[in-house]
Amino acid sequence: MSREHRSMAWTPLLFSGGLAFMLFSLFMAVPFGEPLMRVGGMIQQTDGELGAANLVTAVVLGYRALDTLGELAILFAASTSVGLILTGVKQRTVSVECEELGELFEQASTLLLPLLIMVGFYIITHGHLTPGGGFQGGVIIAVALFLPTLAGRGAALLNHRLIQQVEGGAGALFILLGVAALLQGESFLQPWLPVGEIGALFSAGTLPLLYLAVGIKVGAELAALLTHLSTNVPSPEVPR
Amino acid sequence: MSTEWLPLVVALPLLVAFLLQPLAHWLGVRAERPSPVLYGLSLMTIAATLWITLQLGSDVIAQPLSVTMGGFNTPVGINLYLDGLAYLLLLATQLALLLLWPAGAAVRTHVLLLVLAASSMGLALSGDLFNLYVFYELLAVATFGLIAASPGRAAPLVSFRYLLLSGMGSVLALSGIALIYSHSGSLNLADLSMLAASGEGSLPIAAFLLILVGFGVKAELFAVNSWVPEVYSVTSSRFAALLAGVVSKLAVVMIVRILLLLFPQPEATDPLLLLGILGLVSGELAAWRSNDFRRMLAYSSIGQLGMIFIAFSLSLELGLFAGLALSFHHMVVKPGLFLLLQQPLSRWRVVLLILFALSLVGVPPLPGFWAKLALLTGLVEVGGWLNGVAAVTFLVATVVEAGYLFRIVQRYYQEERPIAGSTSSTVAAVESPWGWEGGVALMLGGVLLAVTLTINPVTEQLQQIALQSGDRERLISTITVSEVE
Amino acid sequence: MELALLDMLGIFAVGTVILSLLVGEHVRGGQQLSLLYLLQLVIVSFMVSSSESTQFSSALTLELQGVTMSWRLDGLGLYFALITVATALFVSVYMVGAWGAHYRKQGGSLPLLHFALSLNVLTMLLLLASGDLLSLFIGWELASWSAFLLMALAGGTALKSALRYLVYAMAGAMMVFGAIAILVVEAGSFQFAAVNSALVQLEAETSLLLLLLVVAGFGVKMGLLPFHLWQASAYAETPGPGAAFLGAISSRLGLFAILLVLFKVAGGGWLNQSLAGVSSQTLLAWVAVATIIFPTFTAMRQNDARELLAWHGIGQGGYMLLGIAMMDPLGAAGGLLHVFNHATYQAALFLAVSAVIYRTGSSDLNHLGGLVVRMPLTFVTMLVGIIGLAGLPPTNGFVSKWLVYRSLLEQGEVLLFVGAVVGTLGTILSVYKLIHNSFLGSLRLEHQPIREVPWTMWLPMLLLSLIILLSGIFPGVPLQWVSAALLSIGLPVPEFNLGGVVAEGGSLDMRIISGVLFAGFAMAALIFYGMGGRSRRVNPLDNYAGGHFLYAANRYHYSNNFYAGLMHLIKPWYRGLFQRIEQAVVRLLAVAAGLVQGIYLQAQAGRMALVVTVLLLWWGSYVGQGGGGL
Amino acid sequence: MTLAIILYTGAIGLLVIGLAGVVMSSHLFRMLLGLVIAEAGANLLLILAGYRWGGAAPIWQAGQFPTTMVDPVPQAMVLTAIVIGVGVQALAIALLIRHRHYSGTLQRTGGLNQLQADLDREAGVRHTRSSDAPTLNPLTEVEHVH
Repeated sequence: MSREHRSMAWTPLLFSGGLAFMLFSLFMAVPFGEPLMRVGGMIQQTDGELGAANLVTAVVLGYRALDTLGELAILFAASTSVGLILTGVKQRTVSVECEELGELFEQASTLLLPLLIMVGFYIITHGHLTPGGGFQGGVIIAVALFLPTLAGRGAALLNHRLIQQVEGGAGALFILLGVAALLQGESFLQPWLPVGEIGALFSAGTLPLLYLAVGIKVGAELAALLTHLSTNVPSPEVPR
Repeated sequence: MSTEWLPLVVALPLLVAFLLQPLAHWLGVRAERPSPVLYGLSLMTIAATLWITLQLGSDVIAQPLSVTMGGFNTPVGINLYLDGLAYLLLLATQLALLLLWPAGAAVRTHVLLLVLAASSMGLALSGDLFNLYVFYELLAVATFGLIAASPGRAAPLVSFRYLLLSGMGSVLALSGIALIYSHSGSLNLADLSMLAASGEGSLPIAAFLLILVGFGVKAELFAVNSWVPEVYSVTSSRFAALLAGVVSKLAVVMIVRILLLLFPQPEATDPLLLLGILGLVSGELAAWRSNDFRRMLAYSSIGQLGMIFIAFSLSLELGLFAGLALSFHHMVVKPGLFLLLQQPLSRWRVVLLILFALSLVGVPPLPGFWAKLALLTGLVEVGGWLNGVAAVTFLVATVVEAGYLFRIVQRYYQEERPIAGSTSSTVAAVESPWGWEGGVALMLGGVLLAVTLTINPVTEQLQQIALQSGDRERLISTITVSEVE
Repeated sequence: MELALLDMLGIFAVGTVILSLLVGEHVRGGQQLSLLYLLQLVIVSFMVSSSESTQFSSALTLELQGVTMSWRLDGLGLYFALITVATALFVSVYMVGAWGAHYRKQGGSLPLLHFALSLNVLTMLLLLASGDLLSLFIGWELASWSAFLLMALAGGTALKSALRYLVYAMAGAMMVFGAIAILVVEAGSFQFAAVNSALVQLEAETSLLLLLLVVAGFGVKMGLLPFHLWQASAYAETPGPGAAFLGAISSRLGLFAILLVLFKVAGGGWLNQSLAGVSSQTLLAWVAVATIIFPTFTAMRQNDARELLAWHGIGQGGYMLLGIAMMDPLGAAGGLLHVFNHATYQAALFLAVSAVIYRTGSSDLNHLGGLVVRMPLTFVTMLVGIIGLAGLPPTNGFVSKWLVYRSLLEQGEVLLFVGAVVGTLGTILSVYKLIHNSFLGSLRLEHQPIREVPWTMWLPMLLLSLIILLSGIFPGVPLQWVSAALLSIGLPVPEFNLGGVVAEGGSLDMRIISGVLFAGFAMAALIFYGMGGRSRRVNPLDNYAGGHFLYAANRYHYSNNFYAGLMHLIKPWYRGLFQRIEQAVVRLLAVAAGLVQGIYLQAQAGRMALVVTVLLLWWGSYVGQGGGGL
Repeated sequence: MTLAIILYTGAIGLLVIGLAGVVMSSHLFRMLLGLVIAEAGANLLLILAGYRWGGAAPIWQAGQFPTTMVDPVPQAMVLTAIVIGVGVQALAIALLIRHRHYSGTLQRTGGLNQLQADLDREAGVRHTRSSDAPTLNPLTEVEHVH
């Protein structure tokens, strides 16, 4: 059934080379370093109408907020799928060789936890001002929450039920913020709180709120993913 | 209802999906247990999107509408574009979901199906290239999860192989999008179309080819479709019906949209034609050879999609209509066949099966015939040797198709041999109850007959929709009008 | 909307279909169906005999997808419609009484059989009445599929044969589909007239392709070589009367459609072209001769009466095409007349064989014999039938074959003539096998108690025999219909009278020939009985058959391995050439299918994706220069 | 120009190496790693589309947006694409875990053979045909050759 021929093993290499050549010549035909910035230029000319000092944030949460919603949904779907796939596999918590990690690591993880969460929230809440934002901050939070598990302290912090409620609530918050704009007679996902002064922490209308939702959701979801993947390592069955 | 509410067809299922698991906890439903309440809620969500669609879409054939997201004008913002084609696709998706929603599913399956619903509708509506990519990926992830959750040991590997192929496709499509963005600095389809028409940002065909391969994975395009037989044989009949019926068509229409709007050059259609021919040949031949009916139908689906690609590769006036007719016909027939094979075949089910098979083969006066007639006359009219090859392939494939479809009927009469791929081993002496699957199949058969009787108005509508979706100027002007507002 | 005569015919035909589902369950219900067929026959006969109008249009027109579809019956259609409806009537009467009860007792579904038969009649009428290419194709497909239904009814082996038919029929239909698509695109219209006028500017290659597609596509249905393999087994497995119907007329639809498209639509011009130096007319004639010879000798090898008849059905189609391919008055008339003649004796023969099966349960020629003493009426039917099939006077088969031979000789086509005669020799030999092995010789022990079939069965058979004889003695009557048919497609018409044809090279008057023949019989009888008419009973073993001694282990008469000597002689010619071609095609397809399936069964699916992407990009960089690519 | 060549070589190199890895690996996890690498390459390509000579980050500085700034749109897109990639990869790992749980191996070929066997068994296809089975009608049935 598997039609493998050792003598033909080099063909993918040949075609990979071909693909590299093709892509290279395609992209080299574009003038490098001089982007047309048709859309980017338009955004630049709006001169911060959304009040976000970080234009990327304006794009992510304002102009292309639907993409972000889709992306949240992908993460959510992935974590739900992982849950769906791995339920039923024999539960066996694996403390990753905890004995060898030692006291130092355990203590450090406990100490680091609040610090990391704080850093995460800082990055989330400053997402409209500086490089960073909900995704980056969310990842840090997830790591913070996962650290104790890694250090062999069990999954105490990672209550599935709590995570599900948090991720559901954060996702709903994102959509509801969009629907709220709709209810005010504007477009879906239109930023609607006062813009404020560019560069201030409390500025850019609903964008920080959205990023907060994103950050919490990403944090919760990644944490859920990591727990699922780590606590459900099944013992391989003997193949038939 | 204001047109601004259109995004809710995407947002509402997502919202319910986000809240479903907390709700289940609150209701005390175990995650693995089926829950009528959650089932009802999911169905109501889809019904609500159906209601919104019906409210907004009543006269989109006269005037398509474009809704900007977040109130930002195109091309800076993302817009949703609802024309006749998108309207039909939305309705088809919603109806298919309502009919094929598994009742006894676990909470997470409901969640994934809701995500699938949202992404399908997003795909049908989105007017932005990268947004299409996002929804495409969303659809993919939800599909992987649902496939992997199917019973059977093969499911995870099948899903993984699909994921790899789809992932390769995504990488290529993303490179294509990067290429287009480098060439034009824009992502909005209407804006890109305008640029392409004015010759300002002439886009390389290669970008289209990359996107074609990338998005072709879901559209069962030749050479990136090896997931089809595996996936359709592990999933439940309902889900296979959904995938073969609706999801593949969404991907096809997406590709066709991109083709029509962005790549008016005739060179772009040739690969579509070539891959269509290859898909048709390989699908039908493999179906002829396969020994169980699930995989036979899966291969047959590849062949049919190849036929649809051939149709869309024709010129605007001829090809769009033929392609749409074939797509919608396949959307009715293939789910019907999948659902019928789920149950033991009894006499009346065989009659229904024969009806579907006849229409698929293209026996007049069933709808399949008119679609095939449009395709064949189109191929002959456009001419050229490649189209000639396509026409001959198409005719030969139809013969092969008749051969294997009626083998199913033959097996039914051969009582001593079990019907592989269906649950019955012998002819059911007593009519077993139709069940939900059978009922849906019966309904699809009814639709087929109804279309047969009203073939004139139906094709007129379809022709109008084809005309509209091929109208670049209208798209551009619709989106510019919404800019003025 | 005023109802035209054709609409009434249509309503009755539809009514028959509906009624068949309602009353078909009862054995007596068939009577009402027969009545409806009779009514249809009356209407068709009225149309045929009407002298005012040569064409009957339906008031119904359908506008589908911008194409106007209309139906009308002209001379050609009427001729075929008459045969169709009349055959259906005879067959349905046959099915009404005892046969139907018997069929039901054996587990067959009588309503389904009635339904299939009436559906066949309806769809065939639709085809015959088609007034444009679209209605022609729709009628063609519907007729093909309803024939499939009739063939598949018996299930089991019959279904296998029917599936084989289906593949062939679909192949044919797709060729026709292609041809129609080309025609329609060239003409921009489905109407016959528009297509006809558009054909003038057709390129030579295109019209040659069209000729090929049309003849091959429609020819599949009439079992034209090399597309004949499906027919015999498919017809033989059909339940008795159904086989009679299919054998009598269903396969002739191919001829009808060829005539319609070749002469009415294309004006016969396609046949004048040459293909590789040979005129396509000659080529067609040779295909026809091959269709006569091969299946006829294959028929001789059959040991099943139904298979034997079905193989002959294919061969006889060759005579029809051969006559028409001559395109002169005598040939065309002979070919077309043969359709009617063939229908009469083929129906009679199938019904007779079906009667034998009804009584003995077998149609195996090696296990029958001597039935003449038990079933004399069936014997008479079969006797008349095989005389007709063999083309001997005074039956109608003689007339049509005489006309075809005559035309061949007049055209100087000696080789074709020899071929046709060889075919006739084979026919005579094999029909003798048929009647000898089933009715002559000694009666088998297990067949001692059987009786003649009931009247509902022998009546249609005897009526058919009567028609065979009458239309043989007075061929002027069917020739009248034939001439109307020829006129409607623009072929020349011979001069004829009640007794036959008047031609320069020598006329044919069947009244005289039959008179002489019967006088001869009378004289022989006179001599025999005048001499005392003594006959002597002998011991069955007291004879000497073909140089073989008979043993008690053999049957009393020599029916096993009939024509052993001849078979030995012509055996080298039977290598199953066509079967091998068919198998080769199928195996080729299977190998190709295995290869493409390999694409989908690869361990590494991404490999194909990579290859295709690179090839596409390479192609894109090649053609995409103008598109601003590389 | 040299910079362009270097950057594109890096991006396309990653992409192609990744795809080649997907196609050529014989271990399922390595195939997944290939996909991850390829995604990184594609993301790099995307972000290169917005690069600008001498461009600054698109962030408000000193009371205004920089006049020469890099295109913010590809950056946002890449952000999205990365997150999508993470989701897909996590899902893929879960699939592999489940697959390994069933079959005990992550080798490509072994898994595939078992897959086909599983599919066949679930569909009720029998591979062995008795040698004295009745001959098939060549037009309606095909011999099952494996």
